[in-house]
Amino acid sequence: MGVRSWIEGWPVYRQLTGTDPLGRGAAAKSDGSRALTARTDTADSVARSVCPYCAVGCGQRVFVKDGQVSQIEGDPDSPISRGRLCPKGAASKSLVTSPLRQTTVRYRRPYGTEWEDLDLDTAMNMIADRVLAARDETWEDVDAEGRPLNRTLGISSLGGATLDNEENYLIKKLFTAMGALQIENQARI
Amino acid sequence: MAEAHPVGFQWVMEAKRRGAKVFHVDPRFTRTSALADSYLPIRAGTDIALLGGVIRYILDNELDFREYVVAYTNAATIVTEEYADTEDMHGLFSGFNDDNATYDQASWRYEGHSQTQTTRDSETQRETAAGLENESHGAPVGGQTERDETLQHPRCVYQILKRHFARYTPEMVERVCGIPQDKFFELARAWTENSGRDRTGMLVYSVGWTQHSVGVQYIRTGAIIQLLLGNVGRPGGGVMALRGHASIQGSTDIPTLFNLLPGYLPMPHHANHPTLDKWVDSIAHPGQKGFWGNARTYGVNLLKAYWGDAATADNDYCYGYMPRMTGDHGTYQQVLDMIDGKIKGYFLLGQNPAVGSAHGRAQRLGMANLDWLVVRDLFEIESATFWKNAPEIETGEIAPEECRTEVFFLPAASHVEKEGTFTQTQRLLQWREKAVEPPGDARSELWFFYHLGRIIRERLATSTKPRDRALLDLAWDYPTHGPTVEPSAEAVLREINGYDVATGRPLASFTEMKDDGSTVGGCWIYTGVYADGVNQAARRKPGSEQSLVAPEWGWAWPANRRILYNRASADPDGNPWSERKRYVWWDADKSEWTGYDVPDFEKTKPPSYRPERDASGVAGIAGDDPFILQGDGKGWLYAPTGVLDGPMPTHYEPVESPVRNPLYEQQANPTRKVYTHPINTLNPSPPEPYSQVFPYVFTVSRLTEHHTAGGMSRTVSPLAELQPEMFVEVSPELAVERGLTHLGWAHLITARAAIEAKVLVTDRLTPLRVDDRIIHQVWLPYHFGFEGLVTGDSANDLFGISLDPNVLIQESKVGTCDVRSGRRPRGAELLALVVDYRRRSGDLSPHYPPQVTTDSADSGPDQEV
Amino acid sequence: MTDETPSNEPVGARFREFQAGLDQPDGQRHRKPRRKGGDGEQLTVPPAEFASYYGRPVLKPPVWKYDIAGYLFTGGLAAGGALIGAGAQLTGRPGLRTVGRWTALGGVAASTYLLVHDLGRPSRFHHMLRVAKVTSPMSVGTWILAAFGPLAGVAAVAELAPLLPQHGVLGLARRIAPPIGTVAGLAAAATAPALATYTGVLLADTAVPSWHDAYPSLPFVFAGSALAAASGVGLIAAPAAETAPLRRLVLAAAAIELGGGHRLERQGLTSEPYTQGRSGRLVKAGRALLAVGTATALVSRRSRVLSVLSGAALVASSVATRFGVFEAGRVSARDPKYTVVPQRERLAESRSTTPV
Amino acid sequence: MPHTNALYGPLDPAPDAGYENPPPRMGFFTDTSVCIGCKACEVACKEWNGVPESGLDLLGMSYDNTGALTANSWRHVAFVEQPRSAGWATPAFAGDPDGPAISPVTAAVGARTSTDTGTDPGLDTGSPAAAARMSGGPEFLGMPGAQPPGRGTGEEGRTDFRWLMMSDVCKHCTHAACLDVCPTGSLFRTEFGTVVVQEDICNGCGYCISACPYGVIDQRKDDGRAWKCTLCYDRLGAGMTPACAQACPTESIQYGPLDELRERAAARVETLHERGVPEARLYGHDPNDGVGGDGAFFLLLDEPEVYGLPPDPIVTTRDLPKMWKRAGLAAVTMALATAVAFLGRRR
Repeated sequence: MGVRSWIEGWPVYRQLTGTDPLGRGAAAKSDGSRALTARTDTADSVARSVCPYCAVGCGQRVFVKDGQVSQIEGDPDSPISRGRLCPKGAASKSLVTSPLRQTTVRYRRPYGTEWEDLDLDTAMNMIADRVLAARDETWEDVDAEGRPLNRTLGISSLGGATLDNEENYLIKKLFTAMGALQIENQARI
Repeated sequence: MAEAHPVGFQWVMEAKRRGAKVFHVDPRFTRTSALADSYLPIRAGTDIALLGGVIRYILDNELDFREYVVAYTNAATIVTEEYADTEDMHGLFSGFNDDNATYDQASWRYEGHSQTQTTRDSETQRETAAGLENESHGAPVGGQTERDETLQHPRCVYQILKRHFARYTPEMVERVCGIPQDKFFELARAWTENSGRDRTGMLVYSVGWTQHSVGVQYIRTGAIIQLLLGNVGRPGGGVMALRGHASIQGSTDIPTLFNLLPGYLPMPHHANHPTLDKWVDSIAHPGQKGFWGNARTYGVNLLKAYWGDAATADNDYCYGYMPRMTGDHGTYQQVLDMIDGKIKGYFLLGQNPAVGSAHGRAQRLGMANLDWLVVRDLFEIESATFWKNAPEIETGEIAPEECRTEVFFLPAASHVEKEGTFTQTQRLLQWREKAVEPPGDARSELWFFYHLGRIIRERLATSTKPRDRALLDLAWDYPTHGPTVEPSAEAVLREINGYDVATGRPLASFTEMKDDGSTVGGCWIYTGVYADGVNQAARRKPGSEQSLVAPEWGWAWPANRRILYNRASADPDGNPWSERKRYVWWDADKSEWTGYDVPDFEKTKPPSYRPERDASGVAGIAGDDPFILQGDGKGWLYAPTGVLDGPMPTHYEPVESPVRNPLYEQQANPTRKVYTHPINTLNPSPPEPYSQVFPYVFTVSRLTEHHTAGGMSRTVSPLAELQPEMFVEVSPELAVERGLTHLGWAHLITARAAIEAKVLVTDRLTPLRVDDRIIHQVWLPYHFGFEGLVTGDSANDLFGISLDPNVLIQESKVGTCDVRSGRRPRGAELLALVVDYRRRSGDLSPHYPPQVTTDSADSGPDQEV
Repeated sequence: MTDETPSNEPVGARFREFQAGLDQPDGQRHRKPRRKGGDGEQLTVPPAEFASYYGRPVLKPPVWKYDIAGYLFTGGLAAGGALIGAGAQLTGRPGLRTVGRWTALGGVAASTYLLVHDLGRPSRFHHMLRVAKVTSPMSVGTWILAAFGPLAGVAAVAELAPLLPQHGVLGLARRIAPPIGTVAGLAAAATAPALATYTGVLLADTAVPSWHDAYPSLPFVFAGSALAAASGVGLIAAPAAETAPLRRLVLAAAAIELGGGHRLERQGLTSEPYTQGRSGRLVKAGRALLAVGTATALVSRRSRVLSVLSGAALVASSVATRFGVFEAGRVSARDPKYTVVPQRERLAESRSTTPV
Repeated sequence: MPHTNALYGPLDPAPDAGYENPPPRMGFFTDTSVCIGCKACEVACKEWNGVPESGLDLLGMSYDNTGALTANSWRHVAFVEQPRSAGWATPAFAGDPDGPAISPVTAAVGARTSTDTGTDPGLDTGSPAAAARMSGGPEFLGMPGAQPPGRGTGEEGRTDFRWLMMSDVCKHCTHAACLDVCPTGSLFRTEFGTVVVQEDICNGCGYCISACPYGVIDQRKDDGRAWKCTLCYDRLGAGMTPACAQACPTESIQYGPLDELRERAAARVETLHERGVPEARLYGHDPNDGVGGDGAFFLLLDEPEVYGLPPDPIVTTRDLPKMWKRAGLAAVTMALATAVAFLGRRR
């Protein structure tokens, strides 16, 4: 940078030579301000989503930059919400990017006093083992009168109501095939 | 609504701007009340008395929308003379069976119908929450009825209704609810004035109505008013359920509930549904009108979706694989079974019962007595860490080194890290696109269950046990993609929608379904969401480019209808009731129904169509029967069957109440579901003695700033800071009475637990004058627990477990308690405090109020002890 | 606190009763007795009634730390020193000149340190030179300091000339230093009055009620205070024979400060902080010390001890005045009364004068 | 040449700040009569602007646990519970067995709580003296209509009740004292007429904080710089609506060209007056007021001070020429005094 451009970049110079003698606006504008862009404009992609909190079903736009969620805001196209969000919906980015989010499997062995780490594959296999064992142990073929029961009452499930329909469908389908009858959901509560 | 559904409230503000009057009924003055034109403070648990008063006001002054009522409701239908009303039976209906506290519904039936209406007795219906099946259709009843359209017949529904609600006078409303008569009249007047061809009124409720031991009847009462005023099936009308979770509607449509299968098909019962035929026949009552007559089709399509090629006509489409219910297998029964050691393993999928379910202590003790527990969530919620951080650690009831439960915490993918549909509160399915990959080990439920199923099936591949056939024959071949081998949600949605087996062509409507195995459909009411092979739920045509109905945004079940029963928006002749309220009408030139929405009627059936005398099913629906999923095509002011606690709503006190029922000798809902487990002891209520030990009414609800059990808000900094601490709201008068100071501590005690909270003394709560007694109510948010950025005691710990008989939902909006200044004791002293209260309220043996109190010694108003 | 009937006792009594209620075992967090500034005494019926949001301030109290109060003193001292140095230089009082010049440099060096130290981002102090804004007293002050500081520095350093060797390069410096010092000293003195008085505008050009309302007075108070402080230093450090002008200057300084400052107590409600509480005590102490110092200076001609005592009193007076004024502003910003009541009165006045 | 109204009076600020052919001046109109106090604005602002947490403390000021506008809260929703009529509504507790109102006492406790907002001075605790005045109760006989939160008609029994909510924000004054006193040019006027702190420039001198007549701008502790609402300058540049206004469910916060907003606001006040809410009034809309009109103005239902706003703010720089004159006079006096002192007779 030459002296000349350095001088010309000096706001005092701009004050003296430009339209803003009091140094209120144009002259005082910084390089940072000149370079400012909305990060929604520079996002790599936008996903059209739906707020995960209550059942109003407000539209959300999820902006992604470098594989990270950079902004979540209301979708003005939604005839339900018209781009608006409540404080919870507005906090969706903080929800999905929360530092408190647990992103690894945690395991507490019987009588344990602390969490331990566990590999996801191992956990899946351990859970499958336990499901099959509990099912075998508590299986009921028929009732006292010989009518079919085809079930286990040794396994329970309680699901939240923020699960997708597709997820609920697979849960119900698998549990029904396993004979695991005792599936419940927030909808009961 | 402004508190818990602020963005939905924009439409209330829009209406207000155009001159609508907004009434808000709530035990405390909320953000909604602040914007309402009139606020009615009410004693929690007395809404039926208020609404019953409105019904009486309508009927006494003949303010009903008569043309609508006669044509579209069962007001004219005549009921058998065996029926006897609460008027004559101290608050019970005819048919009450003392042995199992249920009604034999036979005497409630329509004149001319046979006595055996249902294949299941009422107790089985209660145990299996059969009322839930009616979310998509009415209870089974024959289509042919006797009617008196002059409404003068003494046994016509109109007259029965009038007699039933005769004692719900304004004076009685005041005595029961604590609502002054002026306020009542203001509400009744405004509601009835907005009725008729030109005007409608809308009713909005939330879990403030459902979480009661009489919850279903609350909503029935609202529906009766809306039917009487002609507010159903019309724009600007209806009964709007504001549900609290992103896809809680979807969770009942495609249920993860023990008693339902997708599309509100009942889970088979061991005694009532031994075969496929018995099962489908029990759903479609022979002779009933309407679309529900095709139950066999819906059942067969589901079985085909589950077991694919293995399901054939020869093996009854694998119906034999289905597990059978024998009774109540609901979440509260499960928890009590956990405490008793009957349950081995427990999956928690984005749910936090340690905070969110009634009787938190029972929930935590149950979880501490499992073999294993799988928690899938975004955060380490209370239900995942109960073994080291629960309040029971401090009291010594749970010791980590003695607690055997093996806990797997599996991180879940958030809503932006997976794709799929949510069904929002107006039955609208909206597809979410995936924005990013889930972090670390986080996975969707879709992934978890697909792979769990895959692993289990691999383990069993060589099994010859008959019980494993259902798993091995399961249609479980979903395409997967991506680095995490995620199953395709779209493929699942396509299966839910259904398709033609031979061609693979997605079905456009459930009317295309066949009962011969040639089509597959996982949830018949969702058929059409994948019509033309297009994900209709992903449609995003901007609202500004569409009509107000916005039919091209997402997809609503059934058949993309936005207002159900919208045939009722036209008069019996098919013309709009008025220009202002035009919505769906009969186009005589084209001979079809048309309008802004998809008509909820056969498109070309003219208004003049009258069925043959014995026609049933769809053909039985007349051209002026808008309620096409009801057995008689009518809106039900009176439910001749299917509602277990009575054909009409009746005010019963909450199970825990400081007040003797001023209306009837029967104190509380006689048919409620009771759990007599030692942990579930209840506070005494009149007419029992010692109810004054728990003199105050408490109620709980949400804050705008938090979500349910707090797992998605107390963990999020910008929300946590907005409501950073557990508190209890009390009126200035109660503060004086109990020596509470603003921002000081108080603790609340019930027979189950004692919890502490900061005190907010506020004018927004008021004492009420009930039957010449001053009743104080306190309010608590139920969001707090012991994990997260902000913590506090859980309000749900205070509740016992008493359930509505129809749907087995717990009464967790009202209870009685004592309030004391200062912090609660710690450790063993805490248990001692609760024990002391139990001793003072009777004795230490577990206590359950009697179900029937009609023969109680004191039948008068509550005695002061 | 929530009696059946509304109490008609004085609000102070009601509040004490209410506070007593807070002292229950459960209200721990809010129990700490507040002893700040004798608040307990102020809980009698206050003179003005008005509305506020939970009694909280409308304004943000200044975030300036005591650095700035200190700077008000050191800046004034520097300005006064420069003027005295120049006066002594022009009237041939080399001892006083030296003291004046060193006072100026010391003052301005301390000022610079305090100003930079008070910044939230000290490493960015040079951003002050990005713009030159007449609307910003701090910007103006920055440029004044930027001019004054080097001049005062040069003038002071020139005083070191006699210490340099006679010959060589340094000898040259020894010869040219005095004339440069002379020019620099005079130039510094020329900017000094601005340095001493702009700080009045610095405080007044804020929303802080007691500062803003005092805008006619503050430059005079600060001008007087600056001269008094610098004179005080002179009385302590300069040869007694050369201090005669200082005694006259002290008298003038007292006249300027007291004459210009008497309006501080007469600007309505916002005068309160200048007369009450800690800030009031400081201001009063400043006045008293000024009077004592001035009187002592006038009678101390032959007594070195009295001169030093008088000088010390004058310096202390300046410190007290600066901290008192600074504190008064903070008090006035913290209590919504000083914001709301005068504005209400202004509105009531304009409503009564404008026809409806 | 600076405009004759450069320091006071009606002015279009963007051309005054050196922008040639600027876009129309943009601003907020916050209509508190439809605010539901949901705080979506607070959260949406934090999400977009990356504003840190401002403390986890229950303040007991109704549902306000934010307390004030600070460097870490650029929107602040005020909640005021009052035992007086809401105008449009039936008295909330008519006929109920109620005693005297609590809110003065609530207010007094609220005045004594404060939380570390991570800012300085942040949320200042109220003074006990001010709190004592607040707890004065219904015998208040002060300025007409200027009753503290909670003070009603003096009647026993709180039949009437209303709950005021108001989302406060930086006013983006026409004559912005913070901007004018800023010695670094960090605070500057944008082409949209808004006032923005440039975080790459600010050195934390703190002058703006004392200069703001609304107590808006504030210093962040661990950071040292001053922060406040930018009216989402980056979003405006991209043609978007500021985050808070976009989120607001009930259009309580409206964003747009200031001229349009002023018209809309005037019409809204008229409507409210017709609907029996005579206390509805605009605040900060008038270009002839003490700050030349606010870029963010409000419809209020009570006196401004009830919401914590100054009733009649005047930009301090209005008096700046007079201040410089006084300073000049003082400087001359000082110089003369010195001259006289030295030129006096020698002793």
